[in-house]
Amino acid sequence: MTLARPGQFFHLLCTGEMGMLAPFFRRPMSAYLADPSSGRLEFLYKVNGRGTRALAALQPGEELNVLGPLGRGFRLDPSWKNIVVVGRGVGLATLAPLAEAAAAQRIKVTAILSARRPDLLMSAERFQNTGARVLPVYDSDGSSAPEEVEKLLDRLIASRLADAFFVCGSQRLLRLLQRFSETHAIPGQVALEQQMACGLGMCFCCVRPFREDGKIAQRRVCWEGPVFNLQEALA
Amino acid sequence: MTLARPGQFFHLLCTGEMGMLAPFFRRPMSAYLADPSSGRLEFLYKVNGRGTRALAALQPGEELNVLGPLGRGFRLDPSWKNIVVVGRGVGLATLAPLAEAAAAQRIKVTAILSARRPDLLMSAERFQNTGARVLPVYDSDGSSAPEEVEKLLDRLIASRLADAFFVCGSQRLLRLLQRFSETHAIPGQVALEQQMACGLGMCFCCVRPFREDGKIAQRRVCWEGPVFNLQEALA
Amino acid sequence: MTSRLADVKTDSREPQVDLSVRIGRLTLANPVMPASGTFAEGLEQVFDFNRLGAFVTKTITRDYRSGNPTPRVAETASGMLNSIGIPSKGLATFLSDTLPFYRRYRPPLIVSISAPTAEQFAELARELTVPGIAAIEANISCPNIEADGRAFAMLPDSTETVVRRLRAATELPLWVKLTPNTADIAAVASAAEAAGADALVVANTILGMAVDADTFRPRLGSIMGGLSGPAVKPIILRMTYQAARAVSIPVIGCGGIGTAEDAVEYLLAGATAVQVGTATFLHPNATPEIIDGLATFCCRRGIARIEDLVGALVLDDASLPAAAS
Amino acid sequence: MTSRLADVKTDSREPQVDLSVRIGRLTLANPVMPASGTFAEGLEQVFDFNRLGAFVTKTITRDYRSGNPTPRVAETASGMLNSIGIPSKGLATFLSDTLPFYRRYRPPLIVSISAPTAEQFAELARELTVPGIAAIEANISCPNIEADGRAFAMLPDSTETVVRRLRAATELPLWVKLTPNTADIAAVASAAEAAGADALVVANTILGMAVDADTFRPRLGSIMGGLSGPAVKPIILRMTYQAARAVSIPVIGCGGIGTAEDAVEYLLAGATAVQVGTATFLHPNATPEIIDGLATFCCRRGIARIEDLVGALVLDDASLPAAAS
Ligand SMILES: Cc1cc2nc3c(=O)[nH]c(=O)nc-3n(C[C@H](O)[C@H](O)[C@H](O)COP(=O)(O)OP(=O)(O)OC[C@H]3O[C@@H](n4cnc5c(N)ncnc54)[C@H](O)[C@@H]3O)c2cc1C
Ligand SMILES: Cc1cc2nc3c(=O)[nH]c(=O)nc-3n(C[C@H](O)[C@H](O)[C@H](O)COP(=O)(O)OP(=O)(O)OC[C@H]3O[C@@H](n4cnc5c(N)ncnc54)[C@H](O)[C@@H]3O)c2cc1C
Ligand SMILES: Cc1cc2nc3c(=O)[nH]c(=O)nc-3n(C[C@H](O)[C@H](O)[C@H](O)COP(=O)(O)O)c2cc1C
Ligand SMILES: Cc1cc2nc3c(=O)[nH]c(=O)nc-3n(C[C@H](O)[C@H](O)[C@H](O)COP(=O)(O)O)c2cc1C
Ligand code: FES
Ligand code: FES
Repeated sequence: MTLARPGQFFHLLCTGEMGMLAPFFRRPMSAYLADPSSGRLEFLYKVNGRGTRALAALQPGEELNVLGPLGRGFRLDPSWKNIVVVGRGVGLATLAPLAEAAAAQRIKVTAILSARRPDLLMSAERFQNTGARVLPVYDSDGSSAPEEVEKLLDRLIASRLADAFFVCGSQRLLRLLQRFSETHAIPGQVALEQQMACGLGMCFCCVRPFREDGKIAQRRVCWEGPVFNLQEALA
Repeated sequence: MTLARPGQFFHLLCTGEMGMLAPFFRRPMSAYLADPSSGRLEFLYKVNGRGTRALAALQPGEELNVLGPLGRGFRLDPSWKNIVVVGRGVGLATLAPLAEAAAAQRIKVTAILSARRPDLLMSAERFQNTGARVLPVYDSDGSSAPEEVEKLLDRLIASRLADAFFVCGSQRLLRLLQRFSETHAIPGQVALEQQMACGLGMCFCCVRPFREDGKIAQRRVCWEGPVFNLQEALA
Repeated sequence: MTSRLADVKTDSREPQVDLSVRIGRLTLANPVMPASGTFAEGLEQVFDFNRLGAFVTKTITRDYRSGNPTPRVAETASGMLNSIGIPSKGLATFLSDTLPFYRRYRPPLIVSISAPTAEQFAELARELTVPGIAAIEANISCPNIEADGRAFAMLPDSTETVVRRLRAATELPLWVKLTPNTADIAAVASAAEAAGADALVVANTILGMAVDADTFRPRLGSIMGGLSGPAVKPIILRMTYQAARAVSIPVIGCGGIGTAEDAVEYLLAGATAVQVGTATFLHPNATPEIIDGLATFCCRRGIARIEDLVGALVLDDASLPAAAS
Repeated sequence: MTSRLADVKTDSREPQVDLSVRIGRLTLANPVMPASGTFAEGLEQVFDFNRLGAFVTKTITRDYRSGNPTPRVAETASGMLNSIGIPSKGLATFLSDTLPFYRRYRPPLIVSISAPTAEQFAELARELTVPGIAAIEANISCPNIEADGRAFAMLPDSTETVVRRLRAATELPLWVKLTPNTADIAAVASAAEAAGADALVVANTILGMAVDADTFRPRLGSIMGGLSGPAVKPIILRMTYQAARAVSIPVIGCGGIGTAEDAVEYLLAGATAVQVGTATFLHPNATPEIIDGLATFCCRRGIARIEDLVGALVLDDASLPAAAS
């Protein structure tokens, strides 16, 4: 039994703020750690608005109503030997469990982790512990610039370390990876975000546009995703 | 400076229940103790519905938004030497500060405190500490029956211990005291309750009917009261 | 931490009371069903579908529709705005894929439909008059943003026209879902009854709007949308009461219902059954919990048949209507 | 513990920005005023009345009225129902007692009036055309429970009739307060403008109801009452937007405003000023806090004149109206 597969999410009822049925909606969060043996579930999140503020105000021992695991996570093809994981910001929370799953399947991971500054880089250690090769890139020293990341990717592809791409947390990186994926015919997956009410495919509020047989189709991030084919996503 | 005069109340914002702007209204509560020297304010309340449940859930150190003191409290005529205070249930919370104020003005207090059972009698000690003579009456032994209370009152009146009546917490006692007040031409005051939204005389939701020049007039419990002339209240 | 997904399937107890209600010639095992557009196959993970009083589908249209621009929802105080825009896979997909799915379950299937004209409404109802469909719910109430929020159900006349056409088009029980964006729900309800509706659903969402004070933009991609959730309960409960007094066909209450107590309030006000919408987004098993809660409520209050609650509001002489604030 | 009564008088800072707004020929020092019926002399204990954009009195009637039976209010999700019923001491007491009280302060006094007929409305307006009164607010919007919630402002026709009579009766600026219990706020707004209104107040309370599931009784003594508070904000904000688009006179928004951010949303949607009602019951100094908050907001965003926010909603091509759910 797994508590959640990498890329799956939980829908959190964070009605914490005093005096309001507020925030009204649940908040979607990737399972950062879901350990079936201990029953432990961890989330890594950035405090943003009311929902995440309410989460941050929770005291140890308080209850949190979570719904999940939900959605379709990352898929690892047994034929892949080496994958490249590219993430930025809290997108790394979504990708970290993937690195562990890959390691468990003896797939080698190169993780390009992007952040504004070295001190803002998240989860690098967790990637390292899986045996992944971590390539941190930063805005502060210019190493996260598209042309620099492109160089990294070129090298990885040349070294045959890129059987598949996985990306999360940055529109710019998504577009960049889509281009590489297309040019080099390397498959890929992207974990996307969209505002969610139900999280169970009922309300159709979480749609995003995708390429489908030359047309544009709306797919629900909570139900058909949050992980989608890299090529099909419209960045 | 006084923090609150006996009979005045505070309006408490008890939006405690998780996940709702609930309860929406403030809740009125008599100041059970208002000590200006220490700045200490105490409420004595019965857990009833959502508002009082939220109050009861407050942890030491948590903040409570209170508005007040509000309303017109009890008035003590300097010519009175002996007063009779009659209360039941949490009505005693409203009357206890009156006993202290009377003692400070060297007015002797007899307190008829009514309860279902001896173990449910509240604040008797506090009345005793003011030097008041406490006459507890109970449903369980029949001593709280109207005819028994009437006997007590007859005796107090005969002993000239009843220059004025003060009542709170029971419609039945209110009617009884009104009768005695009328028959014996003894003045009196009653502290009344009514649902309140604003507590400041703005919304007119807290009205109750009163006798006024042979007609019935609606008065606001929060603004013209909560303490009213015993004779004018329509029980 | 509690995962509802994990622990609710076990929560199905047999009620001691008769929870069944009649809606015209249909008898429902209990008066609780999902509201259109707030239910989908995904909920199968959460509770046993056979517990429902009925299924009500998302509104379908004849042809494929992609729906409105995002953002499609916004949070409000005790409520939500939506401008989903009735995305629909169209009739063909409904008949080939969705219908067979629901036929695996016991509860009757109510199919919600919408169309831009009375004639097309009738046509769609005709095409849906097939085995496996227990009733048609005509969503003539949906705030049509193209007409600045106007819809058939805003006026008695247009209501009567479309319901007559629908009535002539199908033998199936015909439920008509009204809009709260009308000045006179009783008149619209009477018009629908006169035109042959078997039941009324009161009501769809209330047209609303939200603005982002940071970006100066509307919070919804299509500016306005429908308000639902606990915030609207007092309004829709009032309309349910007014509609139920005006007609003799059953009224199904729908607006802000999230607990058994909410459902009881609607029944007392005159609803024969209730639909649960937004609550399911926050608590996916709200519907079965309401059913359990109703059984418990009836047991505790010694009510043998839930239909005894319908319209059982107690009015005394003191509460005669007078002028309000 | 915090006692607002004790600490708010000190909280009055001078704004750096121009908060003044023009409502017809009246200029208000700022766009924030109390809503009728949610303000009284008692608030003097809480904040400095001279800070207000204007005073708006509780609706007065010509003769004494005692109001509705209790309970007169009920709590709902993020809102309240009231059926106070316009208790009024009558015109004479207003002129002799209330008017002199307000003349001690700087903000203009707007007197809200109500009457059962158009003629009596006009008569009352005439009698109130006296020094010290800056404008009349005609409450033609109050849910009249005798007519099952109907009121003048429910239809354009009756609105036009009563506003014309009022216009002929007084030289004073005439504000007309609309009801949200209408199907077409834009049409009613246009009718009021055509008949000579100087400004519109959008809106009064929404007719609602609450039932006590324990006692099976309505929670209000008069069964139905008006819903107000945060719950109604999305609905009234939408109506403000629709009304402001339909007319060229100023629209004053009123519904669920409790914070400066709420006020900004109304201004962006087209309101020139706002009224604060229910929020004052929960936080007596909500109004001065909103004024302070607006000044802070404008400073932070580099807005020199608050009137620049009026109708400044940003719409892009993607947010063109389309069909809603
Ligand atoms: C599948 C999925 C997984 C996610 N995993 C993570 C994670 O592991 N760590 C993390 O920090 N964040 C994650 N997010 C983003 C997270 O959901 C938002 O940060 C959060 O909803 C913001 O809520 P708020 O109340 O703080 O912000 P507000 O701005 O107050 O939210 C207002 C509304 O917008 C929605 N919203 C705002 N930002 C986002 C967003 N980026 N994505 C979706 N909805 C949004 C909110 O849910 C809410 O409905 C994930 C999003 C999705 C869809
Ligand atoms: C001036 C005044 C002083 C009071 N002093 C005390 C006191 O010292 N100790 C104490 O225990 N109680 C006191 N009460 C009663 C107290 O206000 C109610 O018990 C309380 O409001 C109940 O709230 P709830 O949410 O628990 O009940 P709910 O039943 O959920 O309340 C629903 C609504 O009814 C109102 N309500 C219910 N009961 C009463 C009541 N008896 N009086 C007024 N409104 C009511 C609530 O305020 C609320 O608006 C006083 C009431 C007034 C008017
Ligand atoms: C996201 C969403 C989608 C909806 N879609 C439909 C729909 O397709 N057809 C319809 O008749 N009503 C639709 N509704 C309205 C609901 O069926 C219901 O009438 C309304 O939400 C009020 O009930 P509630 O307060 O319980 O949600 C939708 C509501 C929501 C929130
Ligand atoms: C208790 C109460 C009394 C009211 N009395 C009046 C009134 O006398 N005249 C009037 O025009 N509106 C009256 N209203 C309506 C308010 O002025 C306002 O239009 C409404 O409450 C919506 O604003 P809010 O959500 O800020 O409260 C009253 C509202 C409440 C809650
Ligand atoms: S969040 Fe409801 S369909 Fe995705
Ligand atoms: S509670 Fe508002 S007037 Fe008394």
